Amino acid sequence: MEPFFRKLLAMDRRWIFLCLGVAVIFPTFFKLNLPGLKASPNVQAVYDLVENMPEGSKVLVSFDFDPASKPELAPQATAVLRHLFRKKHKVVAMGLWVTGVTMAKDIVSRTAAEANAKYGEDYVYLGWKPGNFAVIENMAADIHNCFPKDNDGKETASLPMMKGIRKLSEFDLVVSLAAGSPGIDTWIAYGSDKYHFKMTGGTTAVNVASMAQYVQAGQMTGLIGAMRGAAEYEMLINQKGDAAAGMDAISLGHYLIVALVVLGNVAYFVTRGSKGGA
Amino acid sequence: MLRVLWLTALAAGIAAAQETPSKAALPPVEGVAFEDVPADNGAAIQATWKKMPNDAEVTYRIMVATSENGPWFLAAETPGTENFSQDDGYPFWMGPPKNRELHYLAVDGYQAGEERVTLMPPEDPKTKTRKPTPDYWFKLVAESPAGSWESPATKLKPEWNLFNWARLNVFLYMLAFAGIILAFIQIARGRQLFIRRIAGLDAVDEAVGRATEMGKPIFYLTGRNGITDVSTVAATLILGEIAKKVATYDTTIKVPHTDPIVMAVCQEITRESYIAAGRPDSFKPDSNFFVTDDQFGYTAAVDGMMVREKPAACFYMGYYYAESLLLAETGASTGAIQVAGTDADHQLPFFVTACDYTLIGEELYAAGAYLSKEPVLVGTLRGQDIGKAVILAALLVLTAVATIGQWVTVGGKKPYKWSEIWVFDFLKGS
Amino acid sequence: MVFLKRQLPLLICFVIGTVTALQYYVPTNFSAEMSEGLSNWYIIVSMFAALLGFVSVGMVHTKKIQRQEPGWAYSTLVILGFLAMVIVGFVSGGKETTPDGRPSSYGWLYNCTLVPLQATMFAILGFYVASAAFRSFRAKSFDAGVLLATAVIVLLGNVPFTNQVWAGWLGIHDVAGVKIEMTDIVSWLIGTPNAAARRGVTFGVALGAIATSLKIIFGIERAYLGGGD
Amino acid sequence: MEIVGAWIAVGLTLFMFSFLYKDNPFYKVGENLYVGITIGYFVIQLWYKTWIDKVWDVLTGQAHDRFVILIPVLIGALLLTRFVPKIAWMSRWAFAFVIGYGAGLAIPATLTTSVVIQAQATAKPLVTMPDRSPGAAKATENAKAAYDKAKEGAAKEDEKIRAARYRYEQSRSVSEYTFLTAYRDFTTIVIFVGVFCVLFYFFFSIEHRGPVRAFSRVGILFLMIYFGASYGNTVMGRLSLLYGRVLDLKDYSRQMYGFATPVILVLMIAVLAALHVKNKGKDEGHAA
Repeated sequence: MEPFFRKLLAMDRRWIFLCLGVAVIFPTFFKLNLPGLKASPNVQAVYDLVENMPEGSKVLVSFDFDPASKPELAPQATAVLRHLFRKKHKVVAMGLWVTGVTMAKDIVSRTAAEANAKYGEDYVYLGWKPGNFAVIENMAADIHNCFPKDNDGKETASLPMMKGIRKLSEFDLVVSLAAGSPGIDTWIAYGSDKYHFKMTGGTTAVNVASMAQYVQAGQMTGLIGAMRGAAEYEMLINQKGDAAAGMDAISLGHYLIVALVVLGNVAYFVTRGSKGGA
Repeated sequence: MLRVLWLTALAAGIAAAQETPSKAALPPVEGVAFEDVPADNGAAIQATWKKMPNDAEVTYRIMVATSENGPWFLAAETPGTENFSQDDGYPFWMGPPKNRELHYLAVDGYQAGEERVTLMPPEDPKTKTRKPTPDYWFKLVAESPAGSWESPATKLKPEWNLFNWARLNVFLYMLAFAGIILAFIQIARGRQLFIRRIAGLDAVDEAVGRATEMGKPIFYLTGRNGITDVSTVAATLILGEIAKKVATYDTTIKVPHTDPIVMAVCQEITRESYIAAGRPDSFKPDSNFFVTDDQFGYTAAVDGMMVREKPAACFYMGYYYAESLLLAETGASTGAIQVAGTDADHQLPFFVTACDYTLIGEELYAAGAYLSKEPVLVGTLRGQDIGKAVILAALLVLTAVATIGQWVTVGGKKPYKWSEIWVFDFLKGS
Repeated sequence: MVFLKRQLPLLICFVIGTVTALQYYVPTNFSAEMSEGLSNWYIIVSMFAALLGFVSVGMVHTKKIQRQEPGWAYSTLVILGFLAMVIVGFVSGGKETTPDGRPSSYGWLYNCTLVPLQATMFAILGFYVASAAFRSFRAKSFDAGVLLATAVIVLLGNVPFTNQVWAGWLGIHDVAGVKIEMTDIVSWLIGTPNAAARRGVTFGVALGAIATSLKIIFGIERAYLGGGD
Repeated sequence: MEIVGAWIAVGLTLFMFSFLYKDNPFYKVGENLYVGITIGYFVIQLWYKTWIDKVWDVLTGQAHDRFVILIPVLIGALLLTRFVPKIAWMSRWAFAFVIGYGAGLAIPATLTTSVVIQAQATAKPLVTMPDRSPGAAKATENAKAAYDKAKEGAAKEDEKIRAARYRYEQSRSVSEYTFLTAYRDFTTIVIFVGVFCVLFYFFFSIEHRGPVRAFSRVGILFLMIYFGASYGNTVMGRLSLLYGRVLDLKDYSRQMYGFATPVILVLMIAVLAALHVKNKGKDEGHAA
């Protein structure tokens, strides 16, 4: 056994790259539709929040991510926006990450078009401003002043929907879809804990573990985690999208990595006995 | 914070406002008081009155007028069974006593026809100014199927306040913590403060020893952040210590850099270490060298060096991004002893599994302070320790109080979550 | 001169820092307006701060090109990419779409260059995670073993299909009306012990951040002054 | 345009992926372009969304205090004196503003969000006594009735029964000490112990001996669970990103994009192979 493992450990890592490549590419050609997806409590909480708000509630969606996290957060954004538009809430979208501006605009206008939402009446896209936490602080005082114009250069004050929205605290819900900082933690520290509005959001897998404490402390309600969370949300709103389609590939990748961890450790323990240390 | 009740069913309200007339009188409501809301910008007032025996049938309305004789407008409305002072949202040191014996309602505007008027005149968006707040008259109207009652009108103007007393606790914590930090930095300048030995530093000795035995180089990385980052500072301090050992044992150290300023600093530190070890002649300035400032370019280059030179030990101190995985993996595959130290918590899992020892988060700073004995670092560390001790103590006491509060009864009945009201207000972020 | 060079910045920092910190405790309209004004200023200054970074990157690359240092050809690509984006940006007036809803040249360039480049940068890491999983994630100690065990549970639990296997084959999933599934175990791990550990870390990090902020305001920490007199 | 875009996107994606083989010219091209394009994009955003919106429009507007906006512009301009060595020290005033504002804002915000509220969420009763009030008992009764009704009403709709049972168990756990109550208490205790021990681990003023050592050991275990969870999730994140790219590449292999992916892939492999042959024998340390 031992020489085999030794050989295994010494193999070129590009073989592993190849295995992973196959595991991820295979399901994109042959749909497996692995069953078993179930909404986790945190995703359910976000869904319930949006579902139970009275029609026409004012919701701010902040796109705090860039194309690097698109596969994880764009499906979340799409699912949440679809749900918001379906419930006829008033959506104000914006972003704190500069390289995400155009991508966010695409997502917002696409989902709005699906729901026949009218620009300026049902939704608004304000775009981006530099300054991270200062933007939140500035919006808390006066959104019209912080964003004098929307992303396309229209006067914010001239948009009918924005007439009734001047301050952050007037929003019934703020959703931050964040790939890091500035993101959910910034919104909580400089926004909701100080100016008191309801906060929820979604984040990338990398950040899920760090955000758990805010959910536990009630500083935010629910949390959509990664592509899987997006798939769960898609399931809840009964409209499958990119995330649901991706779960197969991710699943195979996961099993492969678990197998690699186990195999690697077995090899490590088998070979360690004979020649002290790897 | 304010639990202001907006009137949505305004039709009913206006009707009520116009025909207050004589029904059979209800018994007078006791303890009616109108006051300015404490700690606000002058936007609201609050009304309190006692719980009455017939509250179940009564609807209370707060009426407002800009002159003593009306016209009266409806400002807020509540059924008699709701809105008590325990829910006023203030910590216990503010506002009326918290219980279910006293009704509480805050008012910051009223409904005049279709229009909602705020007590504080709105800001003119052009001139950015407001008209002065006028005087208002307030009265409480109690109404039930059996009859109605109204309080005499009270003249009151909402005033602004200079300090937000609801945030008093956070203010005190801030002052206290500032005091502690500044005091300990001062103390540390005067005398040595104890810092415990950081376990990971023992691994450093072992690694250097091994490198000497094997006659192979040591790789030391200072992370990808600039010199202003605390973790980079700690990394340079630890480098100084390791360089001393390296100089003593006469092994080689290689420090590839991604930031020219950090490189310059590290060069100086390494030189000083060699001098301190008494071997200035064996110092090689090119042991610190610049690779590239590009993330993956740097990583690929360092990985290549590791594979070629098969170092005896690799140190990864400072802040790392996604490259941590690649570096630690390559290092592990060359069989080197690896010691990491970072406060980048996303990268810690990779270091912990791929390295022999990892300094986790603050341990890195502590290691830097421990080795350098720099008063500001040591004093800050001690100040933070005191802060942590206070948090620990608070957690212990408050949890005990909360747990005991589950059983204790006061005055023969179970008080309304007394532990939470009294003690936990200190932990309220407002 | 020394006052202008050293004391004045410390004084500015102290005044701005204290005023901003105290603003949190003052509820008046004036305080709110001041906060609005300062944050607005900060946003505008941030613009220049970003420029500061760009100019230095630009200088590094132009220097490389001028001196024809090794790899200078790559530096021309930096300049080229920059110019391309800026030109189409100004041509499109900074708008991502044309009035008829089609992507403008600015939006187009964004979608076909910036998006794939940035997205792929981190997608590469997927492969490295896999190879590191095999080659370097070792249960070298008990602690690392706990880490790996948790990781494996989370990895398995993150796959919906595991849930199917768990509920269908093992059948231990119904306690007091609550279906306990693989998802719930992962949720619990993340929501409870993980949140607790993270919070413990947060306390330390927060105190550290506050201490640093205090030192900056009181002029003890003055690395931002840079070197020189 | 769309086809050209697809070819560029595929090309750049594969350029970046070629790093997997080793650090090579393709990768360097992609990477340097990335730096330039990002900065260009950033500059356009700054110009239109900040300079025009927040400075230029204000200056050319009607507001009587419009020239106040020149103050932050001046501060910002001072930052740029960094590049003029003689007056570089003037940038310190601007840095003082930026850093002072950030620090001042951070103190109360961090204190509230990361200390006070986190402590509040940790200090909870470790044991919850059942709520013996008539209200709670009534709620349980109602939930039970609803559950019974659900059981009768829909024999097949398993999900509805489950939801009703869930609600019943929830309200029962308030009015009585049930398994669920115990579970919640257990969770509270784990959180408390975890936070307590982790804090202890990061305590540097006393030696870790005796009981302190025990606490800090438990703290380490909690940290390892945190890192483990973080690791597991990071894997998911990276795989998702990979999947996203694969999906795009697959999309672009279609005929309507002129088979962009396979064509470019083959071309690149050919070039890399040629380079490999050319460099054979030379010192060639690839990224292991």
